[in-house]
Amino acid sequence: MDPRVYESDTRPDWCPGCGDFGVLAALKNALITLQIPPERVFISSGIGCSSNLPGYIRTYAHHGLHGRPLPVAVGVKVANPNLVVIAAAGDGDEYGIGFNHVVHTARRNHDVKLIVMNNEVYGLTTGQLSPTSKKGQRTKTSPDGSIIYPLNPLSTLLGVGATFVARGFSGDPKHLSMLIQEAIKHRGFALVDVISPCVTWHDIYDEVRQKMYKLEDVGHDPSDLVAALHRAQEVDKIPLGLFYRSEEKPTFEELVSSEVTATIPVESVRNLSEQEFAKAIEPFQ
Amino acid sequence: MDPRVYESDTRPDWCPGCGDFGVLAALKNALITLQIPPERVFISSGIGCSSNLPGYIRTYAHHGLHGRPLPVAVGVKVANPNLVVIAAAGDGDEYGIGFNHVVHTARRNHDVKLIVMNNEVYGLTTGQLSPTSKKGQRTKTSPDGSIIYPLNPLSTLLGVGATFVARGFSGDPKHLSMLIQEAIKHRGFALVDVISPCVTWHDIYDEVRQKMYKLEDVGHDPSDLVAALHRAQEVDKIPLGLFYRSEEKPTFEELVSSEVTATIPVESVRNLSEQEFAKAIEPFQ
Amino acid sequence: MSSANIVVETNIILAYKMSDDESSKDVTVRLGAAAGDGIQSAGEIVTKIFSRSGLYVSTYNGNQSLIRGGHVWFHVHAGESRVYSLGFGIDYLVALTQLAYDEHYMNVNRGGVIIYDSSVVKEHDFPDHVTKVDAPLTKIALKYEKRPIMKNTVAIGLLCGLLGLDFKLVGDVISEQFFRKPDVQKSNVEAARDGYEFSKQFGTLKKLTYDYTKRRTFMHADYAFALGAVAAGCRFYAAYPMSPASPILHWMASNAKRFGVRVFLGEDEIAVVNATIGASLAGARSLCATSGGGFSLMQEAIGQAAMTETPLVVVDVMRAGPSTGLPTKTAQGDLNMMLGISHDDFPRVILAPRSPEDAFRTAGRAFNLAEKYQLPVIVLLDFAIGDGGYATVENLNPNIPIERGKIVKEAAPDMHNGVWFKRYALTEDGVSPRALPGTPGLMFVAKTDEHDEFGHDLSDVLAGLREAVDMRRKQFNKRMIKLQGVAKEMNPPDVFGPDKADLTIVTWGSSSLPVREALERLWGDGFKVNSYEFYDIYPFPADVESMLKQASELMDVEQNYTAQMAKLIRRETGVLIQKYYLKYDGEPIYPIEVVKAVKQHIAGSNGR
Amino acid sequence: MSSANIVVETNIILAYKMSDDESSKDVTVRLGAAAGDGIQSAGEIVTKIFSRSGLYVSTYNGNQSLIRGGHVWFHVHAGESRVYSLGFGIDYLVALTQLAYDEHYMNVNRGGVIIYDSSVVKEHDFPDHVTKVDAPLTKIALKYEKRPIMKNTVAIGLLCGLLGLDFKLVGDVISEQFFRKPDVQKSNVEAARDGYEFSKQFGTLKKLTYDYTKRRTFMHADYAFALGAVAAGCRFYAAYPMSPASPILHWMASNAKRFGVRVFLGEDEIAVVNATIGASLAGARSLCATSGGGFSLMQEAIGQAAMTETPLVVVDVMRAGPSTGLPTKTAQGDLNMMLGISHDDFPRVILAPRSPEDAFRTAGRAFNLAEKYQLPVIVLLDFAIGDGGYATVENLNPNIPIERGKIVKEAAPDMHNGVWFKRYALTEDGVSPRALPGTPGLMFVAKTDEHDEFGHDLSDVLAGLREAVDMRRKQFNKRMIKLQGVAKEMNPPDVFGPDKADLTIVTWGSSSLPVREALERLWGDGFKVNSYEFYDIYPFPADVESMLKQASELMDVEQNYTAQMAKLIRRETGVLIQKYYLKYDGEPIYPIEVVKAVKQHIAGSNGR
Ligand SMILES: Cc1ncc(C[n+]2csc(CCOP(=O)(O)OP(=O)(O)O)c2C)c(N)n1
Ligand SMILES: Cc1ncc(C[n+]2csc(CCOP(=O)(O)OP(=O)(O)O)c2C)c(N)n1
Ligand code: SF4
Ligand code: SF4
Ligand SMILES: [Mg+2]
Ligand SMILES: [Mg+2]
Repeated sequence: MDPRVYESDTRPDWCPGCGDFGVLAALKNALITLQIPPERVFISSGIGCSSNLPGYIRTYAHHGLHGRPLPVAVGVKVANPNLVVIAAAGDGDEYGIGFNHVVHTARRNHDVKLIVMNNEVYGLTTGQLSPTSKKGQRTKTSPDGSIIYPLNPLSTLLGVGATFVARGFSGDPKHLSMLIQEAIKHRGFALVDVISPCVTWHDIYDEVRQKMYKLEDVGHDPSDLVAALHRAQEVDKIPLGLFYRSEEKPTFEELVSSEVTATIPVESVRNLSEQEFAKAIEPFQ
Repeated sequence: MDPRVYESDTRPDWCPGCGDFGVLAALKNALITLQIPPERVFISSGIGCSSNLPGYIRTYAHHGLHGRPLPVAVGVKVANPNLVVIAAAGDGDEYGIGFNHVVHTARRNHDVKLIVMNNEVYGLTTGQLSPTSKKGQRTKTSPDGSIIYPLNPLSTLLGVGATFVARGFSGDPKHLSMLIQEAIKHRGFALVDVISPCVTWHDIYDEVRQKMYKLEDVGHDPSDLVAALHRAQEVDKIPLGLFYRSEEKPTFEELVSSEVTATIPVESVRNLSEQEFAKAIEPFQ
Repeated sequence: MSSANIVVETNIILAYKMSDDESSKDVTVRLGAAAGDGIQSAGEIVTKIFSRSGLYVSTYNGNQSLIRGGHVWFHVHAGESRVYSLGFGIDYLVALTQLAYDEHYMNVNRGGVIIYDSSVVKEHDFPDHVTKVDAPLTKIALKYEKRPIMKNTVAIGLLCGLLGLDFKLVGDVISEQFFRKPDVQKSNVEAARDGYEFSKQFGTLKKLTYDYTKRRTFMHADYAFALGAVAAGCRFYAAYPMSPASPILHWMASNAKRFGVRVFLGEDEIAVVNATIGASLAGARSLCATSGGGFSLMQEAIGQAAMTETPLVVVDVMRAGPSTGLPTKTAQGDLNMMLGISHDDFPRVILAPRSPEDAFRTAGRAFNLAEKYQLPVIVLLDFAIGDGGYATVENLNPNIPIERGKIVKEAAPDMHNGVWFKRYALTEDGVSPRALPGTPGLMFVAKTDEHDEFGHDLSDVLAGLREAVDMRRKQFNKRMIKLQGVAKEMNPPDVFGPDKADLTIVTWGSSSLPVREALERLWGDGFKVNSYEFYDIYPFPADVESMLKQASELMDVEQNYTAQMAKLIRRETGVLIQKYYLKYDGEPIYPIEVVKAVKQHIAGSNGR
Repeated sequence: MSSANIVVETNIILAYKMSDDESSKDVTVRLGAAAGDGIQSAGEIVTKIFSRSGLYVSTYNGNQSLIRGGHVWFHVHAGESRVYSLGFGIDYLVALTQLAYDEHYMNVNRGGVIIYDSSVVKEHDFPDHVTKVDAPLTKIALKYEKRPIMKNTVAIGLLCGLLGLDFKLVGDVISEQFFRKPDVQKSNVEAARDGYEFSKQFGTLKKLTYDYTKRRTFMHADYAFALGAVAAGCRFYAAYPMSPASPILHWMASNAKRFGVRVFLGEDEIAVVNATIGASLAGARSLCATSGGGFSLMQEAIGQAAMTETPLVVVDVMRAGPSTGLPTKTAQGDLNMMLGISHDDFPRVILAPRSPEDAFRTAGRAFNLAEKYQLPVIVLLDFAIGDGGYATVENLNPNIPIERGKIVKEAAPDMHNGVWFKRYALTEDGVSPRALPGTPGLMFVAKTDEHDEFGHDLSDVLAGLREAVDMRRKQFNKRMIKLQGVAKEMNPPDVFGPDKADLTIVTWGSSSLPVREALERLWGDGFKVNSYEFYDIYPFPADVESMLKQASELMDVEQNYTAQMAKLIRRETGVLIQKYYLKYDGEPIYPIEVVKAVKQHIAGSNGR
């Protein structure tokens, strides 16, 4: 496959150095590596710096509302299970206003992949506290340092029973591409939390580089839920890699398709036949 | 205290045998046992059979919108920390449409107590699937049995880092009252999930009675998070009692009050003095 | 007419005795009991019996938001020719509880009948010229069951006996209704027969002529809309339960397999509408439904669909608000919301079917409009015709024309080299061809930010630059111009009654039905009145102004406090309606109320 | 006027040369650069310098939704007497980038000045009769810093020199602005001085008369509203960040401690508004703010506040939509949404301050109305006067009267025996006394279901029973009747200009300001025109109809596509406005556009 098929003529408007460049690169790389043609990819994003991503990679996409990438993605996937459906958005989008969708999409095990560009801040709205902002973090909304405990999305999603939980770093696009590939190959919902620093409002590149390590380097077993939880709750160090994966649960789309007469494709629109119709109104007589 | 102070002249309109009667009784008992005068209690509920509770116990209360008991409760508590603020609602309210509020209220450790009357069904709207409905459960929305995995609110909240997580049973109001008392005494957010069967749409009394056991009877240590998680994930048995408690984190209200000049009571409304005002407009000159 | 000033004191006008014409071609039955007594099921049995006797029906469900206790009632209006609404008064009252007697006895017509069991219900103030049928309903029921749950079956038998209906049909319908409970199937039929036998002691009471060869179809607008949607190719349905929209969900869930509908139960209404938009983008004809409170939550996403130009059909089955309000009661209070959905201006279509039949037809139209013009279409139903009222439907035509609008199936050859698809191409009619994901070479971003023809942002680096400002204006115009196309498809109100009249009632949606019955009565009384029934609401149909100005005098009848339709009419045409009959207490409009309002008005006073 | 038909092709009318009167008492400055160049800060410095020179200011921030790059500009209009809007054309253009030159050079007035650095910017088509100031801005900046970030400081010095301002003041303001960065404080002052010195070589250019003893206050409406709210006793503020409402949050967060405001950052706008309602119930004067998209999410809860009769003040700082739209651009597109918030009818108040000064005054009024009438009050600001535009404010009076309405502080003695408080007592004015949680003996349930006087449900066991239906109607009336009280406090539009005129411009909110400057120009040109400035929008003020009917001819000026205010006027008064100047491209209305529209109109053609 020509690696240029994903190129867009629109240049990212991110600040120079923004972590999201790394995510974009990793995503492109993952899709090309997996040899997925671009027309089979659907990216659903929200509102935020990170959510501007769709225009920079040439696939089908929806650049929608703050917090709602997942429900749109779910609708797309349920309607057309042949598509590779990816939701890509910020920590405000997914861990703040839209987190309930994350929980329920994970619980139902929809076959969509969620990439969260987590910069611990609301980038686009000029740097206010996000749900993952650390205690003590100074922003316009916390001039004396935040008093609020951050959300731990990974341990929460493990508590939910999500079937794939990983964390990457935009500063290591190769590793991130590998995680995204695994996520796409996973049968079911996958969360790839990406530490994607905001160089303008909350530059944590150095901190991350100091604290990070790879789970695969320490022999972490991604089928061990308790170990995954412990890793997810580390604060002094930042583990990267695949925390947890389980492929036991069928996906929502598999289950719903088995329910529905698969002979009627979702995009085919046709009238009911006279017989079908007559049968349908029978109970009303 | 006269135990009748909480009596209401409005009779519950729940179906005879509904689990929610037990919750009401346990709540009254807990408040009376703790000798809290009714005017100090604020109950915030949503919409559902369970959320009709406020009118049946004479306290200050808000019977609001489906899914929103917690944000209202948080507003009340932040404004007047002297009140005992309780949110009481259904599994649809709190684990479905309103679950994001649960996650974030827990994460910020607001000092409000959440009692969820979990009947694994949408009672008031005539028995559709709720987020805690079991796979295979037959309802009007799942005529052939549900294909959807239920949410485990306890393990999720443990993943969030909630500081108090318990489960009661409306069939054992004495035990439930004890849990509610502990929740009220707890410094911070507390979830009391209550199995409160819906005798009309999904009567699970017998099943619960067969499968339940008390955590205190098996020597569970509520300070052990991993043990709590394991207990929360049991499916063959139904553990009741206090899963987890930690009092290390200060509450949001403590933190925010320390931020605000405490000498200005929230309900006192007065103008700024000339000096205060002059100082306030200085930056704009 | 400042909204602060319209305070309309309606009276509950139920007490009347007027149907003393025993030969009239219609009959009204009211069954009253407590929740949990099975009155809904009893009402359905009666409705079915009538429908299989060749009668036209229209029913109303006076239910409450509780599962057991309280007081619920079921009203059936049946006629040899078309009936529309609740009819006049009660011909047959079946009062199973004291409350049922107390609440309804005074509304029984001269020549009517009250069926009750004096072992349970104490009669008082028994109306003159009404036949008293004190029947041992409980005693008979206890013959078959330990609990007297079966007493409504006995009452049905008795009622059908008095009405002179064939017992075979009664037995058949009861058997059918209980076919899932074989243990009680037979005993219920027996109990009904006992009631039927008991009726024989009464002389001639009001009866109709029956035609057992006709088997009419009846349904409420929720089912009719769902059926119409599926018949028009609906392949995705999403919902979060909410009365009175839930029957659509239940029907879809039960029929999903058969018709290939993917049913998605969202975690909230926001997920529901966004998933519907996603499915629509993916190419499915997609639908969601809710009631007012859920719709409030959907608003942001409806603006999104308008901006991304994604076809979307949303049904709002209105109930009495505001806020939680009266969840089991009816209203037409959501029109203003639909005119002001979400922030800033965007195109939308608002349709308000008047009846189940209308709802069936509207489903296909809604999809066609949504797909042809790529915008949100809102369908307003309400409890009175939705969950709450069955009506006979005739001539449902499953061959609904399917118009999907401009869809590009294949990319031009030069589209495969790194070019984006011009999803938002500027066109004369404002509609740009769309492509379905999966099609090679036609990639685009559906964009809620203001965008150029390719769907690229105008909101960031380009914002405010002269070219971007110009494109912004063009895209805004393009979106709004689509309404001109829609407007050509909007129907003016239907005129019910004579073309010329002394008084014209302006009404919309389901309120049209009680108005029809009122008009028929008024014509009989010699009044020259007609009505304009609005069902295509927005974009406001053309030529309405001249219709309104031709009318001698106008009176607005609708079910909300501020006369929302009248305000829209004034906004769009300048015509000020000065007479109103507004009802906002949650109860259905009774035809007699409209009759009285018209008579009072014609007598010179204000009919409110 | 069907909404489908209003398609207004506005032109971007920026290119004009008219201010060739060098002695005019005002001046306009436009600074243009890329995001990240510090143009906002430079604009603030210039604004401050003018304000401390005794001038009145009005500014506009032509920014973009991005952090670095693109093109952003800052416009300052300053005058010896009151200025309202952007003024006419550009007297001084500072073009730091090529794009800044390209976008703005053609709008520089005759007699104006273009400051640029030819080492960075290539001039072309240089306008006649404009002074060319090619200055080595970059070179000077590089003297002090390795990156040329300081070049706008140099430009400010240069600009102030040309304007004949005292350098001491310039230096002071720059020092202040950089007081948090002591390392660059001194060098910035030096750089400015170099620019100032460079200016000396140019002859007399347009200057004003300065009064350095006056230190005027300037702020935008977001800050002014926040300040007014706190001055009126606001004790709780909740928000979720959203441009252009975020400055309210930032100000509150920075000032929370000092003024005892509890600031709550919600997980979404639904949490925000519900928490605000909770805090209000608990007795705090409570506020939240957002922009259109966030407001869409708040709608359900606003219906709730109306139903529970909980005081609530919500600010919507409007931006250009629909949907995500143009987040950094201005519009007045949310009026329709406010007229139709959520489902079914409930009382609400809509206020639309015209300026920061107005916003300050409105804050106290909004709380008073919300508490006196126990209902939601919506305040509409917009980007143009909110986040986007500073203006001089005078005579802010912190002694805002505080009217909390009916609050019961103590229970009657008989209230302590198991009785609920009659929270929803039926009263003549519709307002029932409320009690604050914590007060012994006054317990009640704030109820979104329809309820009786005690707040008990009418929606379940009682629904549909005659007494309950009656109480439902009474409670509905009670809620709506409150609007009659509010209506008495609503102000009719202010008339700007002569009482009698050949043409009256109807406008509202912030659009009033460019209209004022247009009118002043038109008067100078001999036109007899005035304007009606609406700021109390709903309940619609009384007597407007007669005002409108007195006007010779009406022209509507507002910033949305469908002429929402004109539609409201027609809905409420029947008056059809037939001339429009509607702008919906996100850019502010320039006074010259209104001047042209009026002239075209008076010359006979349609001014759109
Ligand atoms: C309903 C709604 N509320 C608020 C906003 C304003 N808003 C835009 S982006 C954003 C947050 C962005 O933060 P995040 O999701 O973390 O993305 P980032 O910019 O950091 O990549 C917010 C609050 C919005 N667009 N819609
Ligand atoms: C926004 C909104 N959506 C839907 C509803 C309809 N509704 C009322 S109660 C309810 C669910 C009730 O279930 P649950 O919360 O579990 O309470 P239960 O009745 O089982 O006690 C729903 C969906 C509503 N009132 N508001
Ligand atoms: S503000 Fe932060 S998140 Fe946004 S583009 Fe710049 S660096 Fe990236
Ligand atoms: S329907 Fe179920 S939850 Fe509701 S009152 Fe009856 S038993 Fe309780
Ligand atoms: Mg972020
Ligand atoms: Mg439930």
